[in-house]
Formats: sequence, C-alpha cells, structure tokens
Amino acid sequence: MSAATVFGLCGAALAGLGLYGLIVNPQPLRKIVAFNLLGSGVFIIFGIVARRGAAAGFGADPVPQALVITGMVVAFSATALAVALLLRLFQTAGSVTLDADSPANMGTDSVDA
Amino acid sequence: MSLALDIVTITAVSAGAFFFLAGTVGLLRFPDTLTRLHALTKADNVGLGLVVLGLLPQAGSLRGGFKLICVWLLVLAAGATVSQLIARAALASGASGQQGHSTVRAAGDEGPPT
Amino acid sequence: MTAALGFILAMLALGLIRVLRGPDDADRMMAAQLIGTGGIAALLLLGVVTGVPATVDVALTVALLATFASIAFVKKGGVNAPESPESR
Amino acid sequence: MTIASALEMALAAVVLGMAMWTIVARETFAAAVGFVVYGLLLALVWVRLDAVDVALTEAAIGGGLSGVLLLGAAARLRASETRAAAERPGGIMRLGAAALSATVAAAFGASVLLLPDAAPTLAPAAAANAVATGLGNPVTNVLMAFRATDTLLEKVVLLLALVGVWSLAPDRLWGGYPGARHQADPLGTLAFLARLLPPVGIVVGIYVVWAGANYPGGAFPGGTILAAMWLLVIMAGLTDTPTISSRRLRLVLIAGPGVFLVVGLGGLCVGTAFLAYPVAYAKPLIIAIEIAMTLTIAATLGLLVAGAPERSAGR
Repeated sequence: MSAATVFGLCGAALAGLGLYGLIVNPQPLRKIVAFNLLGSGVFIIFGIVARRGAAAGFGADPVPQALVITGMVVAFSATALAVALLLRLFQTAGSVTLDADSPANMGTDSVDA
Repeated sequence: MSLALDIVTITAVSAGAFFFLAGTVGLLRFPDTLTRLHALTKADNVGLGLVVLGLLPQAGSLRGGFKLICVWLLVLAAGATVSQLIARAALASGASGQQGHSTVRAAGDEGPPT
Repeated sequence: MTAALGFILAMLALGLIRVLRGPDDADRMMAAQLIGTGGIAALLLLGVVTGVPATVDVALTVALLATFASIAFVKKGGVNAPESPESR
Repeated sequence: MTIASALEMALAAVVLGMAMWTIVARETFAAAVGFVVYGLLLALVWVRLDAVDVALTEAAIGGGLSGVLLLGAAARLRASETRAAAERPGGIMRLGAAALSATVAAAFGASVLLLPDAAPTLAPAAAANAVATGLGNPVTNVLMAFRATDTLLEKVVLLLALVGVWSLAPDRLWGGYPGARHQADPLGTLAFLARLLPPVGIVVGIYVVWAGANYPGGAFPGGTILAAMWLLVIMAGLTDTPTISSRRLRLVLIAGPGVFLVVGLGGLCVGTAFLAYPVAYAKPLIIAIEIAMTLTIAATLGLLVAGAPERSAGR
C-alpha cells in the first residue's frame, strides 16, 4: 500500500469517528472538537488527492493543497465563533446543554443531574 | 570524511533516541507528577539536543544548520520555562488538598526540577 | 535514520499512554509537551529522510507553538481547579 | 512491506488512536489536550504527504491556536460538565450513530480506494503558468494568483467570524476589551518567557511569510505565528487586548482584504479581469498583498482566540 492509500483510509476513518462523536457526545464543546476531527479527516482525503496528483516536479498537486489551507483557516474561524457562542450561552444560562427540555434552558438553574 | 560524519550522525541520533526512551519510560513509570516532569525534561533537552547534533552534518548548508540549532534553543528556552510553570501549577493543586499528593508537596521544597 | 525515526515514533505512541491515563491534567500536559518535542525530533529526521529541507520550518513552528498551548493550560488554571467557573 | 510503509501505518494508527481518545475521553479538558497532540501528529502526516505548506498551517493552527481556544473554553466550562455528561444518549441511538458513521467512513474509504489510477492533476498547469508570477512556491501561486478570489473571500469569512464573535457581547460592553484581563507577576516566569519568545517568534513569523514566495510558508502560517506571539504577551499580562472600537485596530483588520480588493479592482481597470495582475508587477503586487494579509491574519486570529468583549472600555 502506498502512503496515499494508508493515509486516505486513515482520513476516512477519522471522518467516521468525527461524525460519531458529533452525534453521540452530549457536550457542545465535545461536538465542536468532533466536528474538527471530521473536518481534518476530509482534509486528509484532499491531501491524498493532492499527493496522487504529483506531477511536473511537484511532490503534490498544489491546487488541493491550497484548498486545504483555505479550509483550515475557515474551519478555525468557525470553531472560534462556535466556542464564543458557547461561552456566551454559559454566561447567560449557567449551563451549556442543548437539550430543549432541560430546566437550565428555561431560565432556572437546578441541579437535577 | 563523509563516513566519519555519518558515524557521528548515527551515534548522536541513537543516543538522542535513547534519551527519548528514558524520558518516555520515566513519564510512564515514575510515581508522581514532579518526578515525571524530571524525566520529561531530560528527553526534551538532551534527547532533542543529541538528535540535532547528529543531524548537523547532514544539514547541507550553513542556513539549514543554523535553523536546526535555533529549533533546539527554542525548545530549551521554552521547554524549561514551561516545565517550571507546569510544576508550579501541579504544586498549587497538590497543596490545595488533593489526595495522593503528599509526596509532591515534600518534593516541592527543593524546587521543581528542570 | 529511518529506524531512529520509527523508534521516536514508537516513543511518541508510548507517551500517548500518559495522555490517556492522566491522572492529573498536569500529567497530560507534560505528556503533550514530550510528544511535542518528540514530534520535533521526528520532523527533523523526516526532513533528512525525505530530503525536504523545509520540514525544518515546520519543526520551528511546532517548537514555537507547542509551548504556547502549555502556557494556555497553565494560565487557565487547568490543574484540577476547584469546581467553580473562573471569576472573570 | 518496506520500513517506510510500516512507519506510515504506525503513524496512521497513532493518529487514529488519538482521535478515538478525543471522542471517548471522559473530561473535556483531557479531550482538548488530546486534540493538541492530534494536531501535532497531523503535521507529521502532512509532511509525509509532501504537503509542507499544509503541514505548517496545521502545526500553527491545529496544534497551536485551536489548542489554546479549546483548552481555554474547556477550563471555563468545567463546571457545567457533570450535568451535560448525564445527557449521554441511549444504546440504540449510539448504535445507530455508530452504524451511520461506519457507513460514511466506508464510503470515504471506498472512494479513496477507487480513485482513478491516472490521477487527475492540475500540477502541470500550475507549473506551466508559474513563470507569470515569478514565485517559486506553487501553493502560493495557487493561493495568491490562480485562485485569488477564494483567498480574498476567505479573508472576508475570517472578518465575518470576528464580527460574529464580537456581536455576542452584551450591549453595555460593546466597544470594550476582548477577553479577560490577565494579571501576572511582571517578574515571574511567564513574563520572562513572554519577553524572551516573541522577538524570536516574530522573526520566525516574518521569515515564514518571506520564504512563502519560493519555499513552503506564506501568510497563513506566518500570520498564525505572529498571532500566537501576540497572545503570549497578552496572556502574560504584559499588555492588554485593544478595545474593539479602536480605529487603528480596525484599520489593521481591513488592511489585508482592502489591499487585495484595491489590487483586484486595479486589475479590472488596467488589465483584463478582476484580480488580473500585470505580468511585470505580479511578484511585487503579490508580496504587498501577502504582507498586508499577514498583519490582518495575525490580528484577526489573535482576536478570535481572545473572544468576545468582556470588559467595558470605560475602565
């Protein structure tokens, strides 16, 4: 197996793991982390597309590489925005649950857990 | 000449790898936070230093070698300072009534190892 | 050279165990720092093995930023801080 | 199986293990530490894939800034953790999620294995047109010339995200200082590091930007390094974040997209199309844009990590 295949499968598995974490983890911050995992898995798949496109003396096709760099920066800014939203939610509600029925989301702060 | 340089590289890189081994084993086996930190800093400073030393003959250009040394100096300066900070943070948490940290508090009297 | 690279990667994997086991956050952070340093060494070796000199620049970046995360850890009072939202 | 491919498999396994840990770890803080390590390991993967530019960006953003952001948030949200953990979905839900994720991963994996053998590539096209810009780094060529619109829009996205973060501040704090004021001992260890490291870091950052013209590097990793150094000084308490109403700050924030737009519109007037660089001036123009962008990226990323305003400007 070539490096591209090994890391490509790794990227696919990362995307799956990220998706699983995104669905299963109840804490929003963990969901954000999982989303980043999912994203990085997709980036790696882009990376192996770049690697397989090595030609003209370049070790990897520069176009997917540039796309990945752009994507990473955008992913970071989205993460920062999500984290800021979360901190603000915590400030106002005193809790960060996404469960609509939770008492914390109705304005009262109880210790039912 | 080139053979001699290669021998230098192999020796130094192997020695560096050995220190990484020592640091990792220490990190895994030592009983508490501060002793683990002690093990870690050896890998940081000496291990990486030896690897850098070993790679210097292979650097090819003066600039490449200079950058290698820069990397090591950066890790030295930053790693030593951060180890201090982590040790203090660990001590602070140990002093605030954490269980199983009495050894940490005792060791702290001599100052955190770096 | 490749063997040394593999060896250091194996050490990295071992260091991960400490990240997993903890028990303190400080232990995790220390392990992360060791992995950072090991990663730098691996990058330097990888640069020589693959003959891509710019890898040293990556190592330089890691050297600058790996410590940065540790500092954030210390600043945020991460070591099993008492269970209270930080006063800010 | 050669040693090299065994190494690759080992690296992939370690990366996967770390990813697994960030998903299953009990404490969020531990998961955040795991994510920092994961970022470092990914940088290794990118080097292995011969994408050093991406490795630089990943090391700077994934290992550095994201780590700081997530560690900080995890520490502040620690108190809310126990309750949220109780909401873990039931067995059927988890089984379903696992099945769905496995399907998605398998689909990705299959598509990786089924990629056409003669891989489509734009590398020859990028190489053939590299003469036009006079830059030696193909990735910079793509980012700054061939796909410049993407990069321009991405700057706008960064700014929008920052505006979004700022607009989360309560009304009375609008125009205030982002983030908490960091108190620090001016003679302490951290302050020492914050005096020692930034000069080196700034040189490295500028070097990375400068090298980006011909070797791996560029405005993104360079700007990220500068942002990290700025944040270090802030975290050490040696300086404060600027108020978000500061005119100078806002000028820096729009410098990058501004210069980019001006050059782009100039291309529309002088040349043939939006963002068409006149061939004779392509290199100096691109470098001017890169420098302006580096400043903007450094300021924007730094402020994104600092967060929403938390103290009013009046103090």
